[in-house]
Amino acid sequence: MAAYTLYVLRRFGQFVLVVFVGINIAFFVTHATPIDPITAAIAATTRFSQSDPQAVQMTREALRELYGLQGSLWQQYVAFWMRVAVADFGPSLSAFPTPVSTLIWRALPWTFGLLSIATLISWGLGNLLGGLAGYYRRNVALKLFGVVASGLQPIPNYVMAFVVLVLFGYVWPILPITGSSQINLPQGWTLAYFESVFQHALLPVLSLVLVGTGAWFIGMRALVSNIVTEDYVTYAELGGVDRRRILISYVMRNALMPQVTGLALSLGLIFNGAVITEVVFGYPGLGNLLIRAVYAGDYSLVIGIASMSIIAVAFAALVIDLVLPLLDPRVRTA
Amino acid sequence: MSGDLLEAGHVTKSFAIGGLFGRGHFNAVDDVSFTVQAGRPEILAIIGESGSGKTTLARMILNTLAPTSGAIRFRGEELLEVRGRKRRLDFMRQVQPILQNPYEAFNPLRRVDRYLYASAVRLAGAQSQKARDEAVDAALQKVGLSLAEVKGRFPHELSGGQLQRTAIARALISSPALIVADEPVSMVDASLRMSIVNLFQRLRDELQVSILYITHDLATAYYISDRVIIMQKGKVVETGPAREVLIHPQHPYSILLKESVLSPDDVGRGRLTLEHDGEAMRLERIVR
Amino acid sequence: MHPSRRDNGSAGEPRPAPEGPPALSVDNLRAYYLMHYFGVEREVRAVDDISLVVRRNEIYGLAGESSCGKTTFLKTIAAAVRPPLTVVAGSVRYGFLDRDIYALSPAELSAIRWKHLSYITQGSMNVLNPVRRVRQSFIDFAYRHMRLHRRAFFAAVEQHLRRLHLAANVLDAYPHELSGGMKQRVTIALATICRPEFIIADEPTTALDVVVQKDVLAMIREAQQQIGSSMLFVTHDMTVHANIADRLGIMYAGRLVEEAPTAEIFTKPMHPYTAHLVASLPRIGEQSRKKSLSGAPPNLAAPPSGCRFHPRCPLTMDVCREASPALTTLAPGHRVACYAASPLVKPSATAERAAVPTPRAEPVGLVQ
Amino acid sequence: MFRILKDLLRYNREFALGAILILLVVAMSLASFFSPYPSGLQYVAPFDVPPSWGHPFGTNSRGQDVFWELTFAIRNSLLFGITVALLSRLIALVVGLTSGYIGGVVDRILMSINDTFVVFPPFPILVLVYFIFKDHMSWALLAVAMASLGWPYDARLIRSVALSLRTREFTTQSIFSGMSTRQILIEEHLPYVLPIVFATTMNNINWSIGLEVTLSVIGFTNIETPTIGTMIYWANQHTALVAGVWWWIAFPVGLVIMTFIGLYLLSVSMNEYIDPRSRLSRMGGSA
Repeated sequence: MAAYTLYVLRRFGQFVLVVFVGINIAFFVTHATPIDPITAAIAATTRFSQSDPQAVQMTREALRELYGLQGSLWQQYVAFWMRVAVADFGPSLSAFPTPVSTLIWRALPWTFGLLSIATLISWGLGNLLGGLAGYYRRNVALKLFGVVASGLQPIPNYVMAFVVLVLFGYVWPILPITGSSQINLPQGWTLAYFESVFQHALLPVLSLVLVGTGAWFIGMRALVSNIVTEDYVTYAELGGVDRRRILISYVMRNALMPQVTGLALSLGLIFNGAVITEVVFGYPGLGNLLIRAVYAGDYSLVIGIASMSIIAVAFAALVIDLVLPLLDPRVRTA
Repeated sequence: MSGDLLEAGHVTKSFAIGGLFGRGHFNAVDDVSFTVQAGRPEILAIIGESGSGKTTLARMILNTLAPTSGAIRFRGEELLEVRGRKRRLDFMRQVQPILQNPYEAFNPLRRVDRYLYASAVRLAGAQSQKARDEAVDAALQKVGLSLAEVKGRFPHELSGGQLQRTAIARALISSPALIVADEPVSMVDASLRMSIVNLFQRLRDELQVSILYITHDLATAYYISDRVIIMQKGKVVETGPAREVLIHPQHPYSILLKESVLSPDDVGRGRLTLEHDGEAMRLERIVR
Repeated sequence: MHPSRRDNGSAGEPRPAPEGPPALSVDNLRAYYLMHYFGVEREVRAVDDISLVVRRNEIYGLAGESSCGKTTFLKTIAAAVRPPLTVVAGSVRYGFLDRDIYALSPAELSAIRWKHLSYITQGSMNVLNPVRRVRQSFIDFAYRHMRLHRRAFFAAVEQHLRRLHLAANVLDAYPHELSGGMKQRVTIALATICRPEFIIADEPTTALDVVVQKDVLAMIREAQQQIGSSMLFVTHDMTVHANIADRLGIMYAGRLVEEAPTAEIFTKPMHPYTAHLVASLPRIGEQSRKKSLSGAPPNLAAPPSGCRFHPRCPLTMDVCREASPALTTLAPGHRVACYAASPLVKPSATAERAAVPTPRAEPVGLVQ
Repeated sequence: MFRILKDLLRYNREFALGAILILLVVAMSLASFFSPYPSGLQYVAPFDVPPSWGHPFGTNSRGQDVFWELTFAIRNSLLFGITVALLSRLIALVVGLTSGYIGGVVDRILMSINDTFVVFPPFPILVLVYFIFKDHMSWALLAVAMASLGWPYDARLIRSVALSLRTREFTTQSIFSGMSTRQILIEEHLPYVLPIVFATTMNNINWSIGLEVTLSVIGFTNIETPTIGTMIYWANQHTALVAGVWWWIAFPVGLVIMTFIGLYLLSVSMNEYIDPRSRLSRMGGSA
């Protein structure tokens, strides 16, 4: 188990590196540019009204403190890290005085729910059908599915979400196309509320699954068609081992590890797809919050979401990577 | 300059091991020393099973891998000091490899003759088209081929034996003093094998080339080599004249190795019996 | 229970004549690879008209160089044919079956696998599922045939392992925890646990080190004797054949060119190709110069006319270029396909033809 | 190279279909040079005319002919995708090849950086960039930002190929034939790396066009430059679907989906073609 501890440490080091580089990017994109966010913010608020220069100056000072933009670049850098470390990005400007972190925590469960359900479905479905398609190469239904999946897979999330929205919103309006639940329904542990949440989640999940399944399906099919030529599969077939047993314990089981690794590597893209889909369907997750923050010129909120996104995705990838070795006896005992 | 063509002094190479988890070190080659004299061409066989470190040793002699400690000297010059394009080319002029798998030794997407011409130009200094053709053809003639047979061919258009002989011809273009052949016949078919092995003898006798013949096969080693080195787990366990060592091995491992070799002369004698004290050994090997 | 055999070699002592049908008889088998890649169509005649018989209780060795069709031949007799490989003609009959193996339904085929017909294969390093313990492999392969309860089944497995001098704790190991030789031993135990009538062994020792190889060969021999099965043993290594095979068939370019008791192949080879293979074997203690053969094995997509060996043969005659020689019995148990070996050898009709009955119960070779 | 294309066109249905789709898309973008209207100009055509002979794809609520506007849009989108793909290929090739050939510590450091970039979600970062630059956000800046996020997956792929090529025996043969490192990389190894680079380029163009569409539709790019994304943006601004001007949305979306599928098919068929097993069989190697 000492080896596993060492692995955990190394993998954790990678996580720290991701967070470090990510936060640095966020910092330098915002600080090392000639554009001053405060001037921009003031320009936005004073666009439509004449303002007292003194008031503007006071606002300027207040914003400077609020955004942590006092002192030298180095002091700002340290201040920035302090904020990230305690996940406190100050109050949001657009929803003043609600802290940015509160807004993020409120949105995060929606994003997490949408992303994890859609990923579980598309990963599971794609791998299951892809595995079957790789093993039963002549099955017509599976072949057909492959063609459809290949056609859907390269379409970007936004376009797919948009097409789904048009189809179910305008052409055949049977499902709610925006929000996370019926607006007037009180939140709570009621059946009606859950039903509404379920209905509202259907289209975003559907559009994510339509795009996501294809990639896993194709990857798994290719993987399985390689695995079926492995000696241990050929040998089991020669040995008359039960076909279903071969499919499950020999073929699928050995394809599992690369596909889980693939999941960890694709988390960034999956997250991307989820937030974009949220934007289309007005789903109250991080994506939507981010867009609204941009429209409202809410500096702290934008930085907070960008930073927390990086950390959240890196953390999820870390968790998957730490579970991975437990699936493989070769690394487990090595 | 000393009289040694090649001198390996206390050469050790250690590798880090461990994949996803952990790290450790093991010595692939462990304190190996030997010399090959200049002016007295010989075939020196380095014999070992998989994991004996023989291939690692070959790579260090070819200067594609640096030893962790110890030194390898070629004509008195330490290989670590062979740096820079010019000195490397000088070294390659004199030391050439023969690789294991003739089908892998040439890029399948490229014509075979390109390697011959490159050697003629870069190593043998042939400038004109005519000089190049002559140098290449001369080398091919030495291995029983001709330029006409090889020119413009892709690797898949030649047989394994032809490819291996082409590879040997390429190595000969710069008239090297030493050839390092790593398992040169293990992937060659039985009916072609002896033509390659016999060729090595001719290279030694007629072209005065010394050959390091790296192999796991004691029978061919006995057939062609003058001296042998037997390696086990990175260490040299026995060395000496081929006849002496292979007929009367002294070290327990050499004895075991020799006794394990199957012989065609045993046909019908029923010598293939199981040693029933082998059980202990099998149990021990269950878990590494 | 099958009778256990007394000797290992085939030469010298006469053995009791085999009773009943042979363990395997292959008649005029042809199997081709029919391929088209990006518009290039090719027909590779990897197995071209092979007839042979494996007797009960014997190890029949099949020798040949790379891509001479020996692995394809194994696939065909194991009914493991998959496109582009296609069986074009011929029959494969086992002693334990009343029909051609290609007449079986997939379910029937699955029912005989491992119980009657098992395999020890080339990729010894990788035939065991890396994510399953050895114990589970035994369940997957053998449990359904043994008709025992779990507990009794494992008792039987452990007893079998003990007979083959393996410790029972290998059952709890994963394949990667075993050394190469150990894996091959486990595979042998796995292949013999159901006491199959016929075992197909494809280069089972090629990937092993010298020291381990001998031990593994001895184990194969011992297991085969213990359970009294018949075996087709394929390897390119003539010295291995010398030590394990009772009879030996030599393949060249998709055809069987010679067949005889092993000792006779080594002492009195009749086909020039066999003669070369035997003569070129290096031996420790011998440094006399070995001759080499010119040329290279032919490309099976475009084999030479007539006898496929003629372009490399030192004894080529005109007839060799025109028609391929039939495999002819020239001495008891000794078949050769070479005009130079004897005037008795006649051309075989190369085109498709009615099956020529092959001698099924030849007298056992009596070799001086 | 020419023969490869011919072979692929003749014997690979996916490649042929992909090539046809992409040819159509390219023809469409080239048509922009013959447009009767200058790019982006408004009020040059009647409003909201459904598809007809005069206006095959109809006209929109900004007084533009959808067909000719689309030719500019697809041209700009393609150019953008190609720019990002080329830039990120440059990074991927440099990182992948260096890592693969040099190995050791350099490899470990580069792959560590690579694995870091792999998990970054590009969208929030690009939005952050837009948020800071706002009106200063240019086409080129966006391309650079996206290129610096779009390389790591492919760098890893190229590295693994480079790594395996380095240990191939023919590499040793080339070294000892006296070939220079540059010669070995370019003449011996590039033929193996190039098809992979081609396949990933197609995928990367897809990725960048998709992301550009996404950002544009939200309005986070320069919305005055016609691209597929900004076309949809303006259509949304004029609530085209509610107004029943479906052709304003349907044609851009249809065209961009055609592009995605076409590029994807090219990439897939190329992947199949470079599979060494099928390549060797094609060359008539041993069975």
